[in-house]
Amino acid sequence: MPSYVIVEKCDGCKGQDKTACMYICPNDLMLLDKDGSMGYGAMKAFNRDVSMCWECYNCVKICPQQAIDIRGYADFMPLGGSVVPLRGSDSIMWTVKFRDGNVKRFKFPIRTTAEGSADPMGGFPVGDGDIKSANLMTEPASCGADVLPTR
Amino acid sequence: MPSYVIVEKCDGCKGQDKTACMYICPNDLMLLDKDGSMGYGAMKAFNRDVSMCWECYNCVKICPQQAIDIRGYADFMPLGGSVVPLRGSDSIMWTVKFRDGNVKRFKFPIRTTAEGSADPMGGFPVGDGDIKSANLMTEPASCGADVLPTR
Amino acid sequence: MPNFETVQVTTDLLICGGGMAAAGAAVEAAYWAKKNGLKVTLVDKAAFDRSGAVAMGLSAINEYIGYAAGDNSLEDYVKYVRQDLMGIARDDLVYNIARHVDGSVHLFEKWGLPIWTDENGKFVREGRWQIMINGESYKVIVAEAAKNAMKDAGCDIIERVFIVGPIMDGERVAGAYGFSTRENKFYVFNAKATIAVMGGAVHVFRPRSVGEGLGRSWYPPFNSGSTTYFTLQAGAEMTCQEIRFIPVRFKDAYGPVGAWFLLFKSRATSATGGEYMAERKAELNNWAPYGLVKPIPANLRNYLGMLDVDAGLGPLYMETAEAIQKLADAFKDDPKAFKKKMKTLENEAWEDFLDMTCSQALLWASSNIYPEQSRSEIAACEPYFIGSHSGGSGAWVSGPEDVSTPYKWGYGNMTTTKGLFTAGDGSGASSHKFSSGSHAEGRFAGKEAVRFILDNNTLPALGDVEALKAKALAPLARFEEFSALSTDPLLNPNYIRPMQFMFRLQKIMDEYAGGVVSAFKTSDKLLERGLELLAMLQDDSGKLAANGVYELERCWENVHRMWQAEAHVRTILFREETRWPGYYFRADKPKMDEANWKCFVNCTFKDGKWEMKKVPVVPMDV
Amino acid sequence: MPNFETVQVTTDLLICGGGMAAAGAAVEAAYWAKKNGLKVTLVDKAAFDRSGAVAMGLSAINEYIGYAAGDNSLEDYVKYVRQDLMGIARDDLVYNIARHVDGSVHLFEKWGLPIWTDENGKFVREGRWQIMINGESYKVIVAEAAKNAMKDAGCDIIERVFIVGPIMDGERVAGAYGFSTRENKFYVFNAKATIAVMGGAVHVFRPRSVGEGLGRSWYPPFNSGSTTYFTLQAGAEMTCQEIRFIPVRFKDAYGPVGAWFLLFKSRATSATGGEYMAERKAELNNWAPYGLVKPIPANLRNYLGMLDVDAGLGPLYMETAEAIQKLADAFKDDPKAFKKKMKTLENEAWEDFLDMTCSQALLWASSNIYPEQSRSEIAACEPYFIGSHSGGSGAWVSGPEDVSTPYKWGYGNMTTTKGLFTAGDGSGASSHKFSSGSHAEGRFAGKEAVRFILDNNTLPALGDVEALKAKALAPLARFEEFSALSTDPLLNPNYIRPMQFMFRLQKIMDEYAGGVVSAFKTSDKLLERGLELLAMLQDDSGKLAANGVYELERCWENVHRMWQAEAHVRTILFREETRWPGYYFRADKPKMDEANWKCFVNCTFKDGKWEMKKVPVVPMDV
Ligand SMILES: Cc1cc2c(cc1C)N(S(=O)(=O)O)[C@@H]1C(=O)NC(=O)N=C1N2C[C@H](O)[C@H](O)[C@H](O)COP(=O)(O)OP(=O)(O)OC[C@H]1O[C@@H](n2cnc3c(N)ncnc32)[C@H](O)[C@@H]1O
Ligand SMILES: Cc1cc2c(cc1C)N(S(=O)(=O)O)[C@@H]1C(=O)NC(=O)N=C1N2C[C@H](O)[C@H](O)[C@H](O)COP(=O)(O)OP(=O)(O)OC[C@H]1O[C@@H](n2cnc3c(N)ncnc32)[C@H](O)[C@@H]1O
Ligand SMILES: Nc1ncnc2c1ncn2[C@@H]1O[C@H](COP(=O)(O)O)[C@@H](O)[C@H]1O
Ligand SMILES: Nc1ncnc2c1ncn2[C@@H]1O[C@H](COP(=O)(O)O)[C@@H](O)[C@H]1O
Ligand SMILES: Nc1ncnc2c1ncn2[C@@H]1O[C@H](COP(=O)(O)O)[C@@H](O)[C@H]1O
Ligand code: SF4
Ligand code: SF4
Ligand code: SF4
Ligand code: SF4
Ligand code: NA
Repeated sequence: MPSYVIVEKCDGCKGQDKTACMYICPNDLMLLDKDGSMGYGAMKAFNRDVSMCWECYNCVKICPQQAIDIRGYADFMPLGGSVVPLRGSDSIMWTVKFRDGNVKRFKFPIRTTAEGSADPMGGFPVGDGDIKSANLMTEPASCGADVLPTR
Repeated sequence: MPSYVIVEKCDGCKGQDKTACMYICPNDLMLLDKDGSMGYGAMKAFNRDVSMCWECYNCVKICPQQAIDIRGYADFMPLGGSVVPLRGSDSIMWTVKFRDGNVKRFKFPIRTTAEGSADPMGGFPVGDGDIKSANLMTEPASCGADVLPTR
Repeated sequence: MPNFETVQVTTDLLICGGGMAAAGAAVEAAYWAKKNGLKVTLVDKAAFDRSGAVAMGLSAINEYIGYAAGDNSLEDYVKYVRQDLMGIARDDLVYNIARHVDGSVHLFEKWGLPIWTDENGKFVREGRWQIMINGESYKVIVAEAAKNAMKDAGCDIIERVFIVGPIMDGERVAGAYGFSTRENKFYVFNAKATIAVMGGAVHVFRPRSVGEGLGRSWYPPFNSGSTTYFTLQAGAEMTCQEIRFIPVRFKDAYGPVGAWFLLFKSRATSATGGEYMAERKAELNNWAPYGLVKPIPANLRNYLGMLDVDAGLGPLYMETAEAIQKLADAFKDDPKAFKKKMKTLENEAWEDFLDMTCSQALLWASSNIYPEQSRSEIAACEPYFIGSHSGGSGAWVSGPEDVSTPYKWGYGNMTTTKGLFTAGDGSGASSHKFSSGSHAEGRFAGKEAVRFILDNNTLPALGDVEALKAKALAPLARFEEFSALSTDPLLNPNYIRPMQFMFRLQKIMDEYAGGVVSAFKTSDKLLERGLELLAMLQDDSGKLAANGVYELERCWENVHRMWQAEAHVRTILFREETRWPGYYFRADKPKMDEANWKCFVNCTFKDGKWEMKKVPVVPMDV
Repeated sequence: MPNFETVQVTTDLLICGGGMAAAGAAVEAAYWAKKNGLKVTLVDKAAFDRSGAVAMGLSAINEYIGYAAGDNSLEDYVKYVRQDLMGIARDDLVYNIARHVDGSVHLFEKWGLPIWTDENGKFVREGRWQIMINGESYKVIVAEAAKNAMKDAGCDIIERVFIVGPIMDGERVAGAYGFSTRENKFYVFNAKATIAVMGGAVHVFRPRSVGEGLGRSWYPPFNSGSTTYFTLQAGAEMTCQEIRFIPVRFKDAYGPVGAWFLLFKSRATSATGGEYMAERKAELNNWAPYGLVKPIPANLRNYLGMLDVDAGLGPLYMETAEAIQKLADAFKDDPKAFKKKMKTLENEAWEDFLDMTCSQALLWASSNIYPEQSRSEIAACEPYFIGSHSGGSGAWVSGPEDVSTPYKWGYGNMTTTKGLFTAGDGSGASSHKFSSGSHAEGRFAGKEAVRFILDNNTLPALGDVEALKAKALAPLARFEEFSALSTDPLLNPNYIRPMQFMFRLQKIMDEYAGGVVSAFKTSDKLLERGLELLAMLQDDSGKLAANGVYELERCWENVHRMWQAEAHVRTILFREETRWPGYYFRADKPKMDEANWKCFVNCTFKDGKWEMKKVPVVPMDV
């Protein structure tokens, strides 16, 4: 199944204006029960529309408390497996637990620059700066070409 | 969709031990929210598992307040039609409203004897009363035969 | 978890279920029990008045022979059913039901069921075997007679108790266990004989309907495989587990077609205008001799339509307008009579739905379909397991004592498990009993069970009741143990909830065992892969969790469905041929193989093992 | 109903959406806007960092030409795409995207995206056109560059505002309207030019998954047809609405297959062990000339597998174990190297899923599938509408000014509606752009839109904003008006809720327009009946009700899907041939008809009427 929130770990992002999981979910599924009036516990988050969850793990990756996990879609996923990410600033660690108890770990790079530092022009020289030409801002340089092809 | 309960009409069967709709539903779907703690209003009934409703109309037929109606399954039923029964002791009246506003009424008999009066033997003479014979209690008479066939 | 009181009920005869067969068993057994100082107890998970497949009513009685009046012979019925099942039928059982069924129907009439009669007072025939009724209150009336009989005999009817499974004393059934769906009570029934008549199995395959419409199955969703589970777990031999039934019905709301085909003589066409039954007639030769008889077996009627659909030539239509016009045409020169006839036909058309499938009336109304003006789509539904209608699955039961049959071990309709009887949807290889035949068979089983008790008048031992209690309530315990982990108790890694469990089962069956999405085709490889997935599901059924008794009921219903599913998959896999195209098609064995497979396939589950076997078909000499 | 404040935002360029194309448009437009003193506003219904199809990440970039380094020529790419689309492609658009795409990819690398390189520092090719990345943070990185550019240019990014539709000033687009999904605010955007880049459409057809798994579509469920709705309602001409895409993926969790086919060189087999691509090769002759080129068009690759499935010969398998063993075999004489290679391959296999479809990794783990030990099932998914991948649907846009093309009306990537641009999934007949091409095309559209503004530097009029507000919020009002009628507000005769509306739409499409349940077959008659049902659905969309803003969002998403559905059905119906078997099959016209149908089919919806037309395909001379 989709994402679920572990009661003991979620701290409602300490009452900040927007919680990390609500902020990130591309399908707008995560919700914070501020005062507990929704029945999920005060300052606890939950997935409000389970059957629309893409299992994209974005809420899982972003939660500062590691309070979110995914249990595979119940309609075809046998129980007992898990896939848990730990995302750092330049790499991500995955722990894959099999139904039979086996565990595998993987680590992959995720970016080569410092967070926030992406330079829009990528250090390429600007092109002709002509709004009427076919060259985009950093072209032809960013294409690696001397001149933008046409025909 | 399945059965729904009209707030203004349902009186929770006046607080009797079991409500008519709960009593009758063959799939155990109707429930009374006695004190309103379930969120449906105090002394109001509701269908607790809509997608398991057979639209059999038994709750509709039995409700003393005519507080239950059916809105056709939303996954294939266009809106705007309705089929409303009024079941008496010997006949039933149906009011069929079309999406285009047309209305048709039908009346059919439902039984020929007084409620509760069914005589198990149906007035047929008992058979041989022999536990070892093939004749059931009122046989061969109830079969209209002189003797139960065998081969 | 709240404390569950254990209620122990001791009785002589236990009837599990309260449908047509149970009503028959009760009315009959009450008579013999009273005579012999015995006690009968009937347990239904719902309200006896409106439980089971006839809960909504019916508009026809599909088995009425009229043999005493000479309308039809019992022998012709035996032949009809045998042909319709492509040769695989227990003639002895069919014969026995047929000889009792008229008695049930005549009793229904006395009890108050309005049966249509013609000007001579004869029942109006829909088809050769079927008669028309005003059947909105069919079940209420039949239950009433049973209740009156039970009351008169000092017997008990217990409603809203869900039967989980059998209790065994060695090879003999000792009763059943279950729980109340109204109070926190665990029930144990101790009986000298038990009749398991809890209907067929629906929602084993993925239905065509989705979301809110999921409950719109043709047969009711509350028939959830309890009889199969009960008999199988009691070690009884099962038969014809491959013969699922797929009805063709009005599309989406599944309104009945019988009256349209038989009474109104309507044609079915495919979108291109052709009548598939005529255009694809040659295909029937491939299924001789069965394909060449009349009426053409139900599965072959399905098959010809499916070939059109499979080829992309849908939708299929019931030509309702044409049929009505044709019937009214006889009066076309007399405007008043014509109008009256049209009104009568319209009434009949609508009652047919309102008596048994109200949703279809609602669908017509909601989509502005006037049957006299336009045609209406039909389609094959999803597969069902119902031994009483046109499928064959059920337990393998003993034939009647007085009839010459090789299939006989003491008491009529007793399964191969001592003291355990079944009927209706629960007994196999004896289709086409329908509501009336199920009742008649139930009566027969009721009498035979009393005879068994008189011969075996001891109370079997119950064994470890606490273990059964723990098993029955395990999903409640699981929920209680783990639900606090997640903010939304519905989403939890430690358990699966009943609805999602059902979805998982249905998806496996749909995709691997020839459901709708597979156009009813499957193969050895698909079935083998399906069994791998079912094995994981079996394991995971130990992780079902229930938030309250309502969900506990749903948990067990789905476990029951799962066992029906496995019996089905194993049997289709074992039978290496295609015999019922239109019900299912084994793509790797696309032909019928009379030389090797004109036999029953029976199976048992004992000591944790499945056993499959062939059993010869010995036809009655009719 | 709470009071909704109306927020009016005036800007020069409005970018609706925040996916790959929007990120491209933003980074580029910001540059030109700053230069020209203009303001750009980007509106996304989600968080820019993780919105759209790349939200989860990707493991490959599927369009990288490497033309400057001489890896491939632009012309070869044009030919590849044209063939893959069975001849129906806009070569001018494909050419234009191809000449810009390397620039986007090189920028990605500078921004921080890890792209695999070989020992010579060259990108590692997956296939001829594809390169491998460590793409978990792909979208974060691309969005970051756009944000930095927008910030630098004093432009705005507004997240969590849902765009409902366009605002028109006569024939020119005047902006858009929508609502916040966080506060009770109705938004009106007034702009001189608008780029609609809100992705493709998912969940128009019934997905294979059910119940809780419903969200498991291959493409994300949050791509809900907003671009189609927006462009269509703005009166723009649409093209290739019949060219849905059906990907083959690992079964159930829809893990990608590209790496397995191209990088690992795995075979796909059907259950009987045969390689369907080899065994059914002769079938390709029926689809010449397209069937005879390499690579075989995606739809034909699908089709050959589907023929096996249709015949009941499933499951299909990806022979993962065999492929891995083969690759490792080269090292079999050096145990240490062998072990290392196996580890590398295992890493690559798992990263492929973990970077873009984590569910598939979870499914393997949950069902004990070790790819190096056993094969794994694959299956065709349900249909999707995505102009950027291997489908062709989208708006009809102007070709680039400097390229010789008959399809040109002033500004590159402008639709036929003045001032309205699109790209990525939104522009049609120019498939195989994928993430990188969508970004490049977005950049191009961004620049062209600025050029348009400079030439048309007036603010169009907004018209009746209150009417738009009432329309946008109508489902909230409907809920408020009627919900008190029933004890359960979810069940009410006066309205339909968004999820059920979606189910109804999906069921129609599945059954009548050739979805999964129809084995992707349809016909004129099925489509015509489908249109009747869609017409009732259109009517009933006026009865959608939303309990709160979250459901309001879902309501509009489903209205958007419904319009995509209708455009699709009308276009398949209009095109009287079968050209893309494997995507859909018109059973009544089972053959390709080059003489009459080697053309685009375009449609518009204007003044309440649909218009369909043929447009000639004029290929580029490459
Ligand atoms: C649903 C339906 C059924 C029919 C038809 C249309 C439709 C829409 N058609 S036509 O149009 O197709 O033709 C028929 C028709 O017109 N004419 C006819 O004679 N029969 C028709 N049927 C078939 C008959 O109804 C059927 O043959 C009999 O009812 C079978 O009788 P039986 O085998 O007793 O099953 P049941 O469903 O009636 O009763 C089951 C009972 O078991 C209870 N139960 C189930 N599980 C239990 C558990 N775990 N614990 C306790 N109790 C537990 C149920 O509550 C119920 O009491
Ligand atoms: C989901 C997915 C996608 C791909 C793949 C696998 C999978 C599993 N594969 S492979 O394995 O198949 O091969 C690819 C791959 O490996 N390599 C590759 O380059 N591309 C792949 N894609 C395709 C690309 O992702 C795709 O081509 C581009 O992303 C298309 O870009 P664009 O057209 O911009 O769409 P988008 O989905 O990125 O963005 C949509 C945006 O619109 C927003 N939005 C939508 N509706 C809105 C509304 N009403 N109001 C406001 N905002 C509103 C969204 O939030 C989003 O910001
Ligand atoms: N009948 C149904 N059809 C499809 N999805 C359903 C159905 N019932 C529930 N769901 C979905 O499954 C998820 C869990 O449902 P439930 O088990 O009812 O809590 C919910 O998110 C529902 O959207
Ligand atoms: N076309 C037909 N030919 C013969 N018998 C039929 C036909 N259609 C329905 N029946 C029978 O009519 C009864 C009701 O049919 P049904 O509504 O299909 O369950 C059953 O006994 C069927 O076997
Ligand atoms: N068997 C194949 N032959 C050629 N190209 C393929 C094959 N499978 C996938 N591709 C291409 O690889 C990329 C990713 O594929 P997919 O994962 O199917 O989306 C796309 O560019 C596909 O067109
Ligand atoms: S991000 Fe984590 S801690 Fe914050 S509200 Fe969501 S689940 Fe709770
Ligand atoms: S897994 Fe993705 S779609 Fe699901 S709740 Fe988390 S962020 Fe949203
Ligand atoms: S039967 Fe009618 S009045 Fe009684 S509780 Fe149910 S809905 Fe209310
Ligand atoms: S219509 Fe029938 S199944 Fe549905 S709630 Fe009422 S009684 Fe129960
Ligand atoms: Na098919």
